[in-house]
Amino acid sequence: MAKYAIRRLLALLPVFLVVTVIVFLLIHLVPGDPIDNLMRSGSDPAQRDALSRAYGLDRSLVEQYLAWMGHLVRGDLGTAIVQRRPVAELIGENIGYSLALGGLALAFSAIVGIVAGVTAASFQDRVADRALMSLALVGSTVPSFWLGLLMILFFAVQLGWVPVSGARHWTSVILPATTVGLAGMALVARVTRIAMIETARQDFVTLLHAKGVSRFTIQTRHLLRHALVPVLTLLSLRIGLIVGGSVTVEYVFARPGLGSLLIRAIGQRDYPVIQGSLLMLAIAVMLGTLVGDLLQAAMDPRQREDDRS
Amino acid sequence: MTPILSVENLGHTFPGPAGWFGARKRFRAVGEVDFELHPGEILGVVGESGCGKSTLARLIMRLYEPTDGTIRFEGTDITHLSRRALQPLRRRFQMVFQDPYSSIDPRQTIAEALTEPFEVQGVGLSAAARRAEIERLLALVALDPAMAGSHPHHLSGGQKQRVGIARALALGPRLIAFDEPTASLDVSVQAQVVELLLRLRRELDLTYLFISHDLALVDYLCDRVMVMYLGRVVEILPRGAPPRHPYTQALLAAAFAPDPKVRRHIVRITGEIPSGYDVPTGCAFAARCPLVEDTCRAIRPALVGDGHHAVACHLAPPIASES
Amino acid sequence: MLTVDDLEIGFSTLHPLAGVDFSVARGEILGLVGESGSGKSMTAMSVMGLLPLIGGRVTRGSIRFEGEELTTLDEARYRRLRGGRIALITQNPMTSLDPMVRVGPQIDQGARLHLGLDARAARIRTVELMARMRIPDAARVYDLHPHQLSGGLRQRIVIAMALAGDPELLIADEPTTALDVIVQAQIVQLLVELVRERDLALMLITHDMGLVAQACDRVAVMYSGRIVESGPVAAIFEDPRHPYTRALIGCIPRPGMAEGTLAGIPGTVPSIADLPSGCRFHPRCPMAVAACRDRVPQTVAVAADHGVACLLAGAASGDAP
Amino acid sequence: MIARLVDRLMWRGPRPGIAPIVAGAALLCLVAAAFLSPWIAPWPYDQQMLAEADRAPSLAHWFGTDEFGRDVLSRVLFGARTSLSVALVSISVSCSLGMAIGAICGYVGGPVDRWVMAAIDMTWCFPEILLALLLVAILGPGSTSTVLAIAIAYLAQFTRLTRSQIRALKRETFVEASLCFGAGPAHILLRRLLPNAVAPVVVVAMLTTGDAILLEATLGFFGMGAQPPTPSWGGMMSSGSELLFEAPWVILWPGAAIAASVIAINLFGDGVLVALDVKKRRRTH
Repeated sequence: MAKYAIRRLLALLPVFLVVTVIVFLLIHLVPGDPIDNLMRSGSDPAQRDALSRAYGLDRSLVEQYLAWMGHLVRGDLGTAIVQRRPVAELIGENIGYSLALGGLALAFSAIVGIVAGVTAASFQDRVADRALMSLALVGSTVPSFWLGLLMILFFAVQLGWVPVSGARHWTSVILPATTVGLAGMALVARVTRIAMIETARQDFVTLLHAKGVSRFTIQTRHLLRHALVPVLTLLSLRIGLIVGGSVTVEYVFARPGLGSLLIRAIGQRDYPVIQGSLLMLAIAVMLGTLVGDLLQAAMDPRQREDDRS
Repeated sequence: MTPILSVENLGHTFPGPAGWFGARKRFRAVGEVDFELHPGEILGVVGESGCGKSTLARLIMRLYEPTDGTIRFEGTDITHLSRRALQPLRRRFQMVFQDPYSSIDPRQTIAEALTEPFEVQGVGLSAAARRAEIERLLALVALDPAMAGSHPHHLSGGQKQRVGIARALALGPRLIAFDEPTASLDVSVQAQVVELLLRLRRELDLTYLFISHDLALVDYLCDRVMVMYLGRVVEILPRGAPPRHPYTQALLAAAFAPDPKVRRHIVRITGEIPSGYDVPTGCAFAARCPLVEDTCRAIRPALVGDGHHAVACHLAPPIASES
Repeated sequence: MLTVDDLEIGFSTLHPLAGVDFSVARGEILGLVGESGSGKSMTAMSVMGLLPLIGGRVTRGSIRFEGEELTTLDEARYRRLRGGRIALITQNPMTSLDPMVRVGPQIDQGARLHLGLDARAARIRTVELMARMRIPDAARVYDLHPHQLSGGLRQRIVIAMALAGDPELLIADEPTTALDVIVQAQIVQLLVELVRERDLALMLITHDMGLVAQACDRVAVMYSGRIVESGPVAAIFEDPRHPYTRALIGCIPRPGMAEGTLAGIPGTVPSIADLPSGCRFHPRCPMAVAACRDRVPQTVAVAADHGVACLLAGAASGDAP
Repeated sequence: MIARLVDRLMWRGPRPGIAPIVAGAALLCLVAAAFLSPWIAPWPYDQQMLAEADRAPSLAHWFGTDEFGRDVLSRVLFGARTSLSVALVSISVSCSLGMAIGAICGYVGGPVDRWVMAAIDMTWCFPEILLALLLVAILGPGSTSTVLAIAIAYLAQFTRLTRSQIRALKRETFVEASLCFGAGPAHILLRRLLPNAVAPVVVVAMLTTGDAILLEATLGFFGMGAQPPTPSWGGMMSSGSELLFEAPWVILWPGAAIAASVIAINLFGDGVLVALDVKKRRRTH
């Protein structure tokens, strides 16, 4: 298992490098002079030269990339143009909020999704199944920003249960986390349900019944365990859904976080901040996928062997 | 008489799963196969799963590229002929597959499946000729001509297999390879198909390579039987001849005779077939052979014998002249 | 020990089984033989009480095990019977084991449920059982996952699993079909030994007349959801009375048979949605008369312990065409 | 790095009944409405009537008016054109490109396949919305960025799906049979493999169109989608969110339009999947 984990981690390195190349190339792909993109217009030539040297823009792309990577591994992500502060500092201030939101949303999707999926599978094709699956359909199709706004209107404005926006009080995370988690929950519920149903048709489940194991034990111990594998695959593949959803929802609820930071930076064309926050979000997706893969391998012995051949 | 098919030292190694720069592990599926097939003959190939019998058929049909040896069809070396050069020859050798359920494209009608060979070969047929051809082929395999318009999922397994046979007959071949054509059919249907194959051979003057795991069936149908184990031929014996190789003997002993008076319950062979990734250096059967000696583990026995009966075993009694 | 009488089962409006009668005694191997679609596996599921799993139910008749009626048994008591006194062996060793659980504990489960053993005792018993199945190095194999084992070993594990609860009746549904010839023989040999050694009753479901000839004491031949003939194995092979049994035996190639003598049976097994009237074999039967289309034949005894469900059974004896 | 794509084909729900038919009819209406919007919209989408700004729904303006006094109903109808065309164009591009790459990779196999697939899998590191934001950062806001972002974001999905279909079909016996007659790669790929692979990919493309509509709307909501004065559902909500408390109907209607169309697409797509599955089962048994 440890060997598998290390192999997985090593396999991630080239991906990480490609991601850094893409993020690095960002300022060069933007139409116009990179210098113009790195500073406010109207600055004097001396400043331009200084910046040009600082970024090594007079050197070749490869050298520039290596220099940029050199800074990156030391935790230097450059300086924000608008706020004139190190990007790393800005990210540090925001990352906690994003982690809290993402983590809660993930937990919400997984727990509620699995419970809903198991319930639906147990009542296959009956009213409870139809109701839950319709709800799941709605959950995965309603635009999250719209839902967020409606929830603000209802829970924050009409009922006044939670703050409208911001992140000053802990209750402020409830609505955003629910909004983000709902889409994930819907997917988890659908996959759990179908995995339970498909597994129940397999020969070894017939044999479990034939051994005299009770239906309840089969459902909760054996089938659920099998259903969790595709659920983990889904969650690790669609971790982007949570990360991406957080970006949107942070913006809707005016919550601090990497997503708000990124969107504001795009609006202000603040490229160092865009680079930094994009990189962090991409890393979050990569790590999420890795954790999902490892959990899957821990559960399913076949998985560990599959990738070796 | 010139053999219709002659195979010399034929071998095939599958590349393992694709790596980043090509294949890594290699899988030895077939090695050092030598035999000749004479016009009008039915040669059976038997062995357990993974013995390379299906691979052998696909090599001869040039569905796989042989890695060693030569294949001669009617005297022509076809081992490495290009697809275009092979195209006209393909009319003369064809194959029928095991799984009738997937051997016809589900989107085709029976008529389309039957005329696909002409289309691929670039034989232009007028509408009337096409209809006549379809009727002729369906009649050959004793199917109702009204079936031409149906899709394969409307047919039973036995009917689909008949369509597969008719399709193989479309271009007028001389040699047909059958890969377990009755393995997924019920015995009552199998018997019909087997009788059909015998009738077709008589009427159309065909030669068969018949692959099966069913010893009794092969014994009924074939003139000679080739026994394979781990990609090698261990014995080629005429119909009804007593087996000499310990593996052939074991296979025969393990087959269930449909007669309660002949009961055999002594299975001396233990274990299962090893993987083709690591073929032993000596005799492939050494690990499971009840008679095994040190020589067997060290040296691979060659296939020796006269034109009728040949055995690859150090310990097999010398072949008495059979005639 | 097990007596099935006039069993009929239903799936919504369809009745894939109707009029299934047979019995198995202690120490006996009964072969339940038939082609695909004859209802063999359905019969096994009925005896195991697992029909609801596939959406069916018993609509008529009785299944008695040691005098106890099973068709009306409540689920909790049935569950104690399943895996305890009646055990099942399934066809495909590749899919019959839970791929995510080590094989040892899968065997343990039966002993723990039905014999009340604790984990340690169950483990010891399981390793012994595995060794009895001639699994080499049983203590090590105990901790392996199914995908690490060959087909033959997996089937031995499935058999061990069935024996874990110390059953009296074993139902084996095509236990060797997915295996190679030599392994098949090994497994059958093992099953026969176990029956003799433990005085079990074995219901062996198969399509292979060869296997029946080699392993069984008595045979019940099924066609389209009915038992058409049953009797001692020697009688069935030497003096088959039902035209279907005779045709089936004629389909098997034997050494020394001349070309063109393999008969085959014209037509195909009817689908359960569209069953013929009267005797279900009459559209394919070479001897059918008008009455066969109208009357459902009752089982009549033609000899001691030899029953045939054919209207012509009395008239036609072994020398008929 | 991504072990395997969870097959969208697996997500069959309960037996659908008539829902797919209703959903299909709703989709037809939606497309018709988008197409006919210049003729059926009660007001021009850009006609400002500042005197009637922020009016609640009334007989004159069924869906109310926005902060410039523009008719919300008319803008929702015109917005349907933008949203649907962006989604359809981007998914068509993504799907056809993905099918081409996937078919070739699946057919050829080997190292080519591994390298191309690894490159395509890289896109998983950037979830749709991040990819879209990245492109907007490079190309600036507008429909082009949106189309490109959606096309790239779903490319991996279509490639993987087509590839796995082709790989599975390649093992089917009927392909070997065609090879036996001497069929070349063109015949195999175009006559045997692709026709059998197309149906599920097209259904998934349809389902993904729903996701594309959502993504287009999200970008619009950030003010990065179709630029004013072109009406789009997301764009309407972007400006409407500032008046959330005063004029909630401005965001209510476009949001409902998005939700309704995405739900209809999903219901219809699920229905088609079930139908395909039933057909397939009938064929294989």
